[in-house]
Amino acid sequence: MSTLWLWASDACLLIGSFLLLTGALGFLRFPDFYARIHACGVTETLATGFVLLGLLLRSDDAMPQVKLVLILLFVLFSSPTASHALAKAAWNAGVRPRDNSGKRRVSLPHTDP
Amino acid sequence: MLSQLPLLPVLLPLLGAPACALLRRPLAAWVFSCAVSVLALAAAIALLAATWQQGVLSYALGGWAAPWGIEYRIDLLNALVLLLVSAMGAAVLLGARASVWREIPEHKRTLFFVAYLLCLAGLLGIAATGDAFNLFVFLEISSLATYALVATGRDRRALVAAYNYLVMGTIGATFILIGIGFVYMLTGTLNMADLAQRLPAVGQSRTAFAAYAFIVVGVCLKLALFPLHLWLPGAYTRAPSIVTVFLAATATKVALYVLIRFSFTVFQVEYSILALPLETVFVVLGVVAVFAGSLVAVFEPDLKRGLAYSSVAQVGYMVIGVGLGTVAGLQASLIHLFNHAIMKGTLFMALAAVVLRLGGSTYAQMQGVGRSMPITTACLLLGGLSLIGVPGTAGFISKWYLVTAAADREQWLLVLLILAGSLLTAVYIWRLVETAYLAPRQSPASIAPRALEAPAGLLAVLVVLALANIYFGLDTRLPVQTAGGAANGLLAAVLP
Amino acid sequence: MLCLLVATAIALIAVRGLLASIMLTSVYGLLSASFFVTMDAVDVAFTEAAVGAGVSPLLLLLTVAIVGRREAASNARRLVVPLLLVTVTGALLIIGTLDMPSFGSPDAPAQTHVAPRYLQQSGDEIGIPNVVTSVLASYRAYDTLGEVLVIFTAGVAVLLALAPAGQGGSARAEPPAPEHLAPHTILQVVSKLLIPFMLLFAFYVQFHGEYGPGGGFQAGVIFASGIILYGLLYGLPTVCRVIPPPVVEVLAAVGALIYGLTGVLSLLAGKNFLDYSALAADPVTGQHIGIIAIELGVGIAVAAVIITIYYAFAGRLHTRED
Amino acid sequence: MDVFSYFNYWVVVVLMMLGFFIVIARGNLVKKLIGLNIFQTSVFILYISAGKVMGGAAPILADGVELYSNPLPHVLILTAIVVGIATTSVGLALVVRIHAAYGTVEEADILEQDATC
Amino acid sequence: MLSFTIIVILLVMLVALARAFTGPNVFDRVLAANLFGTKTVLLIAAISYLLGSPDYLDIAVIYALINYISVIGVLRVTEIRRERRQAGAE
Repeated sequence: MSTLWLWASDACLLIGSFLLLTGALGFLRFPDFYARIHACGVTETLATGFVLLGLLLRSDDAMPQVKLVLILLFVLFSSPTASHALAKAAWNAGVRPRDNSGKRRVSLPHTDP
Repeated sequence: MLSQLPLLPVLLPLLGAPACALLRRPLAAWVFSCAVSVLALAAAIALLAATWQQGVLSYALGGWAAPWGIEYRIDLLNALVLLLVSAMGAAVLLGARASVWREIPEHKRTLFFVAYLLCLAGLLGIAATGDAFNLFVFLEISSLATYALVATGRDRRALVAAYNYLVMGTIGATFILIGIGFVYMLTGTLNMADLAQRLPAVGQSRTAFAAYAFIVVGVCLKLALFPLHLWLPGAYTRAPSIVTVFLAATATKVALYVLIRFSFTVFQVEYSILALPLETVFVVLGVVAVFAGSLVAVFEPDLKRGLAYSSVAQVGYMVIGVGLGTVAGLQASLIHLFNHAIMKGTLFMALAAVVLRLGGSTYAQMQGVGRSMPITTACLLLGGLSLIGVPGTAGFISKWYLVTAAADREQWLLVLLILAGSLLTAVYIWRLVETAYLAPRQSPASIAPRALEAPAGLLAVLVVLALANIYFGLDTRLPVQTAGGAANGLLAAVLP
Repeated sequence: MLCLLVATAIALIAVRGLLASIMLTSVYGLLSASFFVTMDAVDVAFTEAAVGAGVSPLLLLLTVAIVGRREAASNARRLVVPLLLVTVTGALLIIGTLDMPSFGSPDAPAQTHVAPRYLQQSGDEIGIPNVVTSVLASYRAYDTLGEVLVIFTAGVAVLLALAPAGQGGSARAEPPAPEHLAPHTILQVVSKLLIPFMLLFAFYVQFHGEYGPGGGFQAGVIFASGIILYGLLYGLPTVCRVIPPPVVEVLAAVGALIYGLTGVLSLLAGKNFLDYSALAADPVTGQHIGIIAIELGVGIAVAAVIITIYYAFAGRLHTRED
Repeated sequence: MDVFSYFNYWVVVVLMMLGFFIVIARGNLVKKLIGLNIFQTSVFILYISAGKVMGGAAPILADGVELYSNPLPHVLILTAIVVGIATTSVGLALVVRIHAAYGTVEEADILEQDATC
Repeated sequence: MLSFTIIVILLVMLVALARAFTGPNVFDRVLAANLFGTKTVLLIAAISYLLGSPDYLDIAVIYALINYISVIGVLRVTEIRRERRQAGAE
C-alpha cells in the first residue's frame, strides 16, 4: 500500500469525522424533529460514504473491499429510505415543524406524545 | 446397543418431541408420546440395572472424551432420578387422556403433548448429564416447556402464574449461569467430575464461595425452598390437572437432585457443609418451610392449592436431610424424594379425577365425594395417609429414615419438629376425610347422580400409583438400597 | 464502551414509556455487540447483533403494538426491598470477582485447561478454521442440539399460548380488514430490492460459518428477518400466502429432526451419538459432512421458529379488535 | 493494572444489577422482560470478558497467529443468547395473553382484579 | 487517524444516546436509534481495520441490515396502532 493511498484514506476519514461531528451537533441542538432529521440524514449519508471510502482505500484484499462496497450500497439505499419513512410517519402522526422561537406554527389535528 | 444405554432415556423424548409435532391428530400424538415415554422408562430401568452391575457408566457425546466434549455420567443417583422421572412421566401420560381432552381445547392438544415430551426430555437431560453447562441448557428446555404447560390452564390466573414462574425461573437460571461462569473462570472446565478434581485447589477463594451461593440460590428458586417458593402455589393450582401431577412428581425432585449434585459432587462436602454455616441454613430453612407450608395448607379452602403448599413443606423435609450432611441424612432425603414423588403423584392424580368430574377441587365442591367417587377418594386418602407417614405406607419409611438420621446427629429438637410437622399434615388430611365421607352431600341434584367415577384409563393409573404407596411402604428395597448406595457414593470420597 | 452500556441501562431505569425502553434495549444490544467485537468474540457479536438489536426489539415492538405503550408510575414503597436485594446480590458478585484471575490474563485457568486443545488440535481433528464453529458443532454438539430444542420449545410455547381456536393449532390469521398500505410505495420498492440481497446474505452466512463468523443460527435469524421485513411492508396475509404457516411449523420440526437424525446416523454406524467421524471413511471428511448437515438443521429450525413466532404475534395484532 | 483488571468485571456487575433491579422493581410486565433481557445480556458480557486474552486474536485459525482468545465461552454464550431470546418470546406471548384476559399489563392492576373476583 | 475516527464515532453515539433518552417524541427516539445503528456499522468497520481482521466486516453488514429492519418495524408498528385506534374510534 503506497503512502499516497494512506494519505488519501486519512483525508477521507478526516472529512468523514468532521461531517459526523457536525451532524451530531445538529442532531443535538436543532429545535424540532424535521430539522434534526435533516441534520442527520444529510450528513449521515455523506459521512458514511467518506468513512467507508477511507477504509476502502486502506485495504488491499478483494473480499473486504467487496463487503465495504456492499455496506456502502446498502447504506446509500436504506438510509434515505429510512429517513423518508420516518419523516412521513412523523407527519402522519401529527408532529409539526416549529418556528425559530420554538412555537408550533401549524395547529395539530391530534397530538401524539 | 448396550453401550448407548445412558443416552436413550433422554434421547427418546428429545427427538420424539419434534416428531410428535409432525402428527396432526391429537389422539395420534397422545399414543405416540405414550409409546415414547414408556420406551424411555424401559431404558431407564435397564440403566438402573446396569448401574448396579457395572458401577458408574460414562458416555461421551460426539465421541469426544470428557473435559473436551460433553459427558453423560450415570451413577446410582442419576439412575434413580432418571427412573423416577421417566416412570412418573410415563404413568401420568398414560392416564392423561380424559383429563387433557376435558381441559385443553382441541387445537392445542397436539402441541400440549409436544411440550410435555420436551419437558420430560429436559428433566431427564438434567438428571443424566455430567456437564454443568449442558445442565443449564436442559434446565431451560424443561422450564420453557413448563411455562407453556402451566399457561394452558383454563383460568386466566394460570397466565399470571405462568408469567411469574417464568420471571422467577429465569432469574434462577441466570443465577445458575453466573455461578457456572464463576466456576469456569476458576477452573477452566465445565465437566462435573473434572470440576470436582480441580475445585479443591481453589475451593477456599471468595469466587468459589460466590459461585456456590449463586448456584444454590438459583436451584432453590427452582426447588421452591421456603422464601423462594412464591411461584409454586400459583403455578400448581392454576395449571391443568395433568401438568400439576407431572410437575409435582418430577420438577422439584430434579431440582433437589441438582442441589445435591452441586453440593456434594462438584463443590464437595467439606466445602459445602463443614466449612460454611450452610448446614444450619439448610436445616433452618427446611424446618421453616415445613411449618409455613403446612400451616397455609391447613387453612386453604382449595385442596389443590393446599396440596401445593404441602409440596413446599415436603421440599423442606428433603432439604433438612441434605442439611444434616451425613450419609443417613442424604439417604433419607433421597428416599423421601422418591416416595414423595409417588404420593404427590397419587394425590394430584386423584384430584385430576375429581376436577374432571366435579369441575373444581375446593372443599365445598368435594363434600360427600367419598360416596360418589369411592375408588378415587380411597386413593386420595391413601396418598394422604402416606403424606402423613402412617406405618405401612411409603411416607412412613421416609419419615422414619429422616428421624433416625436426625437422631444420629443427636438433634432431638429437630426430631420433635419433624414429628410436629407430620401432625400438621394429619390436620389437613383429616379435613379431607371429614369433607369426603362425613359431610352430607351438599346438593345431590347439582351433581350428576351416577357414573361419577373417573374414566378407566385414569383410574387404572391412579390405583397403580396408590398401590405403589403401599408397596414401597412394605418392600423398601428399591428406594432404600439405591438411595443408600447413592448417598454412600456421594459422600464416600470425602467422609472418613 | 462499557460506560456507554451503563449509561444506557441507567437511562432504561429512568425512562418511562415502553416504546422508548425498546429503543434503548435495541441500543443496548448494539452496544454489547460492539463490545463483543472488541473482545474478539466475533460469532457472539454477530448473533447478538441479529438477536439483541434485531429480533428481540421486533418482538417487543409487536407486543407493545398489541398491549399499548403506557407504563404506570412505579410505587415508591416498592423500591426498598428490590434495592436491598440488588445491593446484596451485587455485593456478593463483587466479592466473587475479588479472587478472580485478572482480566485478559493468558495464564488464567480458563485459558490453560480445556480451551487450548480446541485451539491446537481442532485444525487437525475437524479441519475447519473457525474454532468456535468446531466447538459448537462437534465438541459440544450436544449443547447445540439442546439449543435447537430450546428454540423449538419456544416456538411450541408461543403457539400454545397464542394459537387461535379452530385452526388445527397453527397460527394462521384470518385476513384482516384491508390494510392502508398505499402510502408505502418507496419503502416497498426499496425493500423489494434489498430483501433478495438479505436472503442471499443469509445463505452466505450459513455456508461461510466454517471459515468466518456465522453459521446456521445467524443465517436463520437473518433469513427470518428478511421475511419479517416483507411481512411488515406487505401485510401478514401476503406473506402468509408466500410462506404458509403450517409449512413453517413443519419445517421447524424438520430442522430439529435433521440435527437429531444426523446424530442417530452416527449412532447406527456404531459410534457414539453425534460422532460425525462415522459418517465417512475419513474422520475429517465425516466431521465436515456432519457439521454441514447440523448447521443446515439449525438454520432451518431457527428461521422457521422465528417466522412462526412472528406470525403468531402479528396474527394477534390483527385479530384482537373484534 | 490491578485496578483495571477488575474494572471490567465490576462494570458488568453494575449492569447486571441494573437489569435485575428493573425486573423486580417495575410493575409493568413488558418492562420486566426488558430488564430480564438486560440482566441476561450482562451475564453474557461477563462470560465473554472471561474468555478474552490480551493481545489475542479472534479464534479463527490463521497462519502466523499464535495467541487466540478462548473460544469456549463464545460457544456457551451463543447457546445462552438463544436461550435468552426463547425466554423473551415465551414471556411476551404470555404478556399478550394476559393483556387479552385482563386488559392491562400492570402487575398492580392484575392483582387488584384477581382480588376482587 | 483510524483511532481518531473511532473516538469521533463514539462521541456521536453518545449524542445519539442522549437524544434517545430526552426524546421528546417517539420519532426522535427512532431517529436516534437509527443513527446509533449506522454509527455502529461504521464503528465495527473501523475497529475491524484497527485490529486488522477483515472478518468483522460481516458483522457490519448485519448491522446495516438489522438497523434498516428495525426502523421499518418501529414505523409500521406505530402506524398499525394508529390505524387501529382510528378504526376503533369510527
